[in-house]
Amino acid sequence: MAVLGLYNYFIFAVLLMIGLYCILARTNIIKSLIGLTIFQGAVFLLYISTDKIDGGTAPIIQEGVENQIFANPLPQVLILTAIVVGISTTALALAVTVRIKEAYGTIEEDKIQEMDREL
Amino acid sequence: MIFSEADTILYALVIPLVGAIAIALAGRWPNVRETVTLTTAVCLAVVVWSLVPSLQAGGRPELQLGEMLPGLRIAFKVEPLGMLFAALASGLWIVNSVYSIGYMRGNNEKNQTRFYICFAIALAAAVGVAFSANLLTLFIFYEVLTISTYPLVAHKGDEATVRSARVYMGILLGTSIGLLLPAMIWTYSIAGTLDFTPGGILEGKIAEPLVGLLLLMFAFGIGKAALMPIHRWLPAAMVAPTPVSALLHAVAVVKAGVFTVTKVFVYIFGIDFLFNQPSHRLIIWFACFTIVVSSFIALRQTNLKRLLAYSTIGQLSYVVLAASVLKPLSEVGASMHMMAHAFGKITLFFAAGAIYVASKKTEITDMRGIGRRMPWTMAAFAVGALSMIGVPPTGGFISKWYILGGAIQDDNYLALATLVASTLLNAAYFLPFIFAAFLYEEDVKPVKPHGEAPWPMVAALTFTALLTFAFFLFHQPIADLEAQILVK
Amino acid sequence: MTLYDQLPALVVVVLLFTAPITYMLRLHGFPWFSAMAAVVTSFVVACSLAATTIGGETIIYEMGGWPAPYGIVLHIDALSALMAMLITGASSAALIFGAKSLADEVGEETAPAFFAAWLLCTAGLVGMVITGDAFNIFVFMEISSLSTYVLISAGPDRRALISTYRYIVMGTVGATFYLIGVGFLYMVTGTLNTADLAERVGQVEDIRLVLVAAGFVSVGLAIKAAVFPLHSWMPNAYTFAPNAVTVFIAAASTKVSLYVLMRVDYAIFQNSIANHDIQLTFFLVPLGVLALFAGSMLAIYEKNLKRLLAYSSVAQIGYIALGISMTSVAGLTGAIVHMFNHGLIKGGMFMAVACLALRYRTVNVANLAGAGKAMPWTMAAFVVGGLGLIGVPLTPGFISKWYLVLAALDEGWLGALLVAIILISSLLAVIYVWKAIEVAYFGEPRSNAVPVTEEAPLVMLIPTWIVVLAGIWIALDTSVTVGLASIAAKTLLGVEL
Amino acid sequence: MITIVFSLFLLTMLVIVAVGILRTDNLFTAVMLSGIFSLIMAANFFILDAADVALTEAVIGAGISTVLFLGALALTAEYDRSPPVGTWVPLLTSSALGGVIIFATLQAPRLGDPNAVVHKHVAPWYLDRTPELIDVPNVVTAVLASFRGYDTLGEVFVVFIACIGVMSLLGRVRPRRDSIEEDEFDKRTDNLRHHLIPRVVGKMLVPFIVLFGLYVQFHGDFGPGGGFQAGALIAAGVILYSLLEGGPRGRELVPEWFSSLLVALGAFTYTCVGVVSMAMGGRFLDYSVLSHDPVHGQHMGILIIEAGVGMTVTGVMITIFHAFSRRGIR
Amino acid sequence: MDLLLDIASAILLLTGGFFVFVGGFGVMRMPEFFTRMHAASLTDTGGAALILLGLMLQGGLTLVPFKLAAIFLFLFLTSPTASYALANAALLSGVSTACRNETGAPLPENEVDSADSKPASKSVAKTSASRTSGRKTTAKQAAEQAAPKAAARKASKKAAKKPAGKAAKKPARKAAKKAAGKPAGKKS
Repeated sequence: MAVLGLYNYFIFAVLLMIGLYCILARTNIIKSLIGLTIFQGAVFLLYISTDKIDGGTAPIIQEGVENQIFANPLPQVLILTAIVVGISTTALALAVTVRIKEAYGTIEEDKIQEMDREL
Repeated sequence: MIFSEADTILYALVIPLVGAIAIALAGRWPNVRETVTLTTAVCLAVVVWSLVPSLQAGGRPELQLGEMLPGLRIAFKVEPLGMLFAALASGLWIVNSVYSIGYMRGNNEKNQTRFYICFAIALAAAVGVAFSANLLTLFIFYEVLTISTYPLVAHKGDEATVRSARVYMGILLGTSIGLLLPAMIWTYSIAGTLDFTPGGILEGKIAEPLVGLLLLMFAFGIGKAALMPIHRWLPAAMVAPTPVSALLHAVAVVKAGVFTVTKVFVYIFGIDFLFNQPSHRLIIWFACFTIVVSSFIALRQTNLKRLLAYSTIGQLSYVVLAASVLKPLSEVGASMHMMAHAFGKITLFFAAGAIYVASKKTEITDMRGIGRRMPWTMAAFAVGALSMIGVPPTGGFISKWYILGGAIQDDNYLALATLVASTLLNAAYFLPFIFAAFLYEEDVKPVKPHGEAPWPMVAALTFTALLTFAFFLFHQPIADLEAQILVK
Repeated sequence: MTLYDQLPALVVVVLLFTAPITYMLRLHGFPWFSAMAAVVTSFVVACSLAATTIGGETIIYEMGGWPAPYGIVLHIDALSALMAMLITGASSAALIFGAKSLADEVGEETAPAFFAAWLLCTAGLVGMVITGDAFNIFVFMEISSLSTYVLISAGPDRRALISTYRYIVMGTVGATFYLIGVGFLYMVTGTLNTADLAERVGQVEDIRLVLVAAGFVSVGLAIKAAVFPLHSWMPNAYTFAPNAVTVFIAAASTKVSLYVLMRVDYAIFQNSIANHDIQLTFFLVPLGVLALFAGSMLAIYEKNLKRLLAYSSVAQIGYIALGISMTSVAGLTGAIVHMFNHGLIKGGMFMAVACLALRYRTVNVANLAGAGKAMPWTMAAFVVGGLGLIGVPLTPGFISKWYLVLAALDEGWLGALLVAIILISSLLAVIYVWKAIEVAYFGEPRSNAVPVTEEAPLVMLIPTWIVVLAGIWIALDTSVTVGLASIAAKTLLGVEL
Repeated sequence: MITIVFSLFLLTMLVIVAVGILRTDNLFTAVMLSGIFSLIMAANFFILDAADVALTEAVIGAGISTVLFLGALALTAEYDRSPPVGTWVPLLTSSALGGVIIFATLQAPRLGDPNAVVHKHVAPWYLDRTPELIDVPNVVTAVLASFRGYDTLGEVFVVFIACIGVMSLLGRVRPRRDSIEEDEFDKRTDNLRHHLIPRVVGKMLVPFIVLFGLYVQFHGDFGPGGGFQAGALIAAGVILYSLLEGGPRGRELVPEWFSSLLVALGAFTYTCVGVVSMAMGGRFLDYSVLSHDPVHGQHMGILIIEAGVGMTVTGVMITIFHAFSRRGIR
Repeated sequence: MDLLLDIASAILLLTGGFFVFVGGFGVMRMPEFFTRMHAASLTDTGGAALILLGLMLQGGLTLVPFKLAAIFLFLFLTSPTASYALANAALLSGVSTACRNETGAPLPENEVDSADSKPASKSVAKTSASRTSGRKTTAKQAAEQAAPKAAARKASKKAAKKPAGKAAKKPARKAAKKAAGKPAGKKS
């Protein structure tokens, strides 16, 4: 039973591995960017799995209800910020990808490297 | 004089810099530029020489500029060694300016303005090195001297000069930043200060084996003293025009090197402390090795300027040897030799320059019988050569006499043997050339028949030759001035 | 609350306030002007902050009025004030200098977006430097990184795009590593405020998570700071970014990540993890030494002048890393002083290169031959900068080398080795600086190269020479920089002033 | 107990989808799978009692990011990929990373155990003091907007930079593109026109989506919601409309200058609230000085900055989508 | 009274669940794209409706049933539209209606036709399996995107069939008519 408590962290580690592998191993730019979103998604999972408390609910305080255990709001705030940071980075990266496609005609990093090496 | 001594030091530093700016402004009118150079040289000499009387009376003028690092100030203090070097440098600058005007005009070299500007900055650096009160200020001006002489060495600008200027810069910058800087910082971290104090600042603060290491770092850190393994920059600098070689060898660069070595021995380590450290013998071994080997190499040289270069390496090691014998007589001998060598070597270089301007000849082998065509130049050359060998009527004899006396006091037979052997070797590579120049017929016809070199060059030549004689006659006041180093 | 108490917030708020305005008003030339005005005001505020903190006291400013561990707190001491001054100074100098070269490289149409991004990059860097909250550092790190990506991608050459892409991937991975580190720290301490973290990290019983957190934070920041093995994004990013942008990011951006590394390592981990200084030494010394040699060797064989300077920046960052790894007051002072000095030297040199690029249209060392005669003032600035890299006295480089060697000497035999390495790499610096100088002064301009005759425009020369002279001034009178740096080192190490 | 079972199932699904993304060669599938990845992540967050984050992840992760990826994919028209490059180094580094994390988290506090340090130090203060200090039911919004308002300000500017970046990259009128044939692209975009049924149903839905967005915007204090989610939802509605009606019509609905104005205005409002609170004698972003009674001031402050955030995020998402779609049409 | 409600909602939930299960199973078993899409879309709307009804019964008289009703209405509208859009786009972009056995291996007599249809149908099927209301917009988006892939494939198909002559000239609709005639016979 105790090990199950660590399952979130295990999944966090596996997702990080997949994300990093996708970034490093794949030469296609868009595939690497998707890898990057997975990589960042894993971190969100880490933060949010710290806020869970047994028997707790979402931290919204109704008037009537007394001594209700609430989940920890702080990691949620941090992750709200991190999600928006993630999407902004992806949007910027995709804009750069479109420009790279127009400038180089391909979005395969190895082909681009060859084209640059000829210069 | 009218203004206080501290101001004198300040003016001594500022005059050459102002001169450099004035030369830069007067760049387009050669005559104005030359007169500005001369007037600056004369003013500097007057200002520097005005300090001599107060020095002889035992005064030590001081000047504090500002605090560069906490606990380390940019400060100046004039003491006998510094006075001698500054007087020498400023005096010979006048002569060198006169000579270089003739040389530049004779050879119509290009970008002469840059030449004079760098010359003035180099002199300012030399005076700065002479008057500095602590090792940090000395290091600053030492580096300024290196950088300001680079454009002079790379004057011609063609591929060969640039490559040898690269060697010049590489070795000098490399040794100074590679060895001198860490040695300086190590001394600071041990002694807590870098000020030159009579009797040294390292007394009892450093264990035996490290003293040797620190000593070697200093000796080889000061690249300008041209000890054997790091001497290659001197012959490489021969590509420069002759007035620059004269500056390099006689007036500023090498003098700054040996001056720093002596100052470090006397004021950083302290004579007594260093004397009873067995590891100071290392320096004597290196100096003797350099003297002997450089004289042998000089024997095989055919190019006149390279021959003089290797003879300079030898003579410098005389001073280092004298300084490292650590006896009162030899310390005085070291400073005397600095002076004597300056006069002798500058005459030789002027002569070499004159021969080149007049007959475009550089190799000794085709200079037979040149004495007939250029009697005054060759006469001066002979006097210079005699001074190098140490024959009595010239100044060289005096300084060698003092160094020998010091060596005997310390009954250091190795030093004695080296001195005698090198004197013979000097004679071996100077005298045959002089005889050939005067006695033999001219076998290699010059490009066009020529007489003497232009008059300003000849005038400078003879003046420095006379100086060697004058030094022989009136060396006593200088000796007393230098003796003040030894008193605690 | 007088204006004087609001200064800590104002240094960032001024920039954030002007950014949307710059983006919205599309009048000709207005974006540059409003950006420059905002950055200069922020520089003035940063200087006054430095004035207050030079006495050694630390300013605490609670954001939103909430007390320390609950709200976000700005924590400004001598080190952050010095860094804020460096960032805003470099930004204003680069902006004033870059007016002409930016107009040439960045079109009129994207100018509002570009200068708004410039403002936000400065705001992000300054925000990172003054904040006292670990997560807030991440947010402002993202602001500065994103705007740096925008600034670099505005470069004229198409390779600017691919180098921006690589910088985005590595920068985001680095920032996410930092985030993971902060997450682990939060899990074991429950707080995000740096001061609060420092106390509570000591009381954590199982040390394993804290060590891994320290590892993640250090690696993340090493990627952002382009420490040697993780620096591959930096040379291309500096080379293909617009010239004025290179001047700014070369002088400021990598140093801020080193600042955060220093603050995290010394403020949080120093007194909590047992033998933290040994771990730090084992982490930074090899990286620093590698950076020194690899950076210098790569610079020697580099043809493109901007990439040559970028590789030399990798080497200089190696110096700073060595300084940080020495965990002694002199070592830290050396590292902090070198951060400031290198910012000045490299800023000046990149300005000179920008002037050359404006006239010669290329920054390839080979065809800059004869620049010494054609553009004497620019080349003189470049030479003085080069001497600064070597560490010749009368240049800022000498002061930082002085402190680094002094600190290394008290480290015993390892220190002596470090001294040798530091000096050998400055000799390598002699080689690559002299290579450029020789070509410029003694090289013969190729026949087909278009002859360049006139000097760089005055509006670019004056800022260059102001930066160069400022460098020489702080080499002579080090009271400000070394004063602030030693106070900062003492506060970081907890030694009383 | 139920949460453990659910989270086990969903987390494993997460990993399966991630591996699916890694292995598929077709980029289009990879993008759709990343949409599914975000959706499962949102479900996960909901199970871990993070309602706000679940909503945000669903809207931004599944909605907006998939649309952006598809937009980029349409422009780069890239179908399949070349074989993966040498897989040893990436495999080694990622497994090392994973190993370090697993080694470290073995001693990490168990999921949901109440006496973990995290629930002891700062969090309880927020939960106890929010009713008294800010009196807002949703504690997450209270912390987001007021206690850590400076973070959210930074975040608004991150989104602002994303918009600036995309505008500076794709803003310029593009040179003739040669990668996809001219007619090919136009044929594809207008053949959406004769999809009658989706257009009718879609246009019927758009108002409700925008209405729901506005509800989320102003409901943020009471239930999960707030500026970011609202902005993304409204933008999703507008994007749906311009998808159905084609780019030009979409730009008539929300013109270019208006969305840029929204972006700048939102960020500007947020900073102005801070500056006003400084002018009125409080610290930067201290809402209690905004009106006579501090709690009322907090309400007003939170309302305004949430509006600012909503404006910015809507403006940014719409501008970015238009930048991508306008880039294709020629 | 509430026991009755519980039983009713249990029945509804179970049938809804069964519908969705059948849908999923159908997607696995059906030979080609359109039949698979047919299975998934029908059960999706029906199953979701039943589940929501079951939950409404559980909710009692609070606000919850009305919210569930709103969701039901929304699903009821968007789900069929999405399926229609998907089918329309697939038909337009010429997704072939050739049949295959359950292991995905092409049946013997129409190698040529199905050779290039496999990648298209496999990927499109997977996207249809991921239908959720939250991404209604993206489903439409998917349909619009499917077209370019088909266009590229059509070009390659033209090239592949050059030797076969007459088939190359036909537009996609012809392929669809041919496929419609075949599935009846093919189902094993």
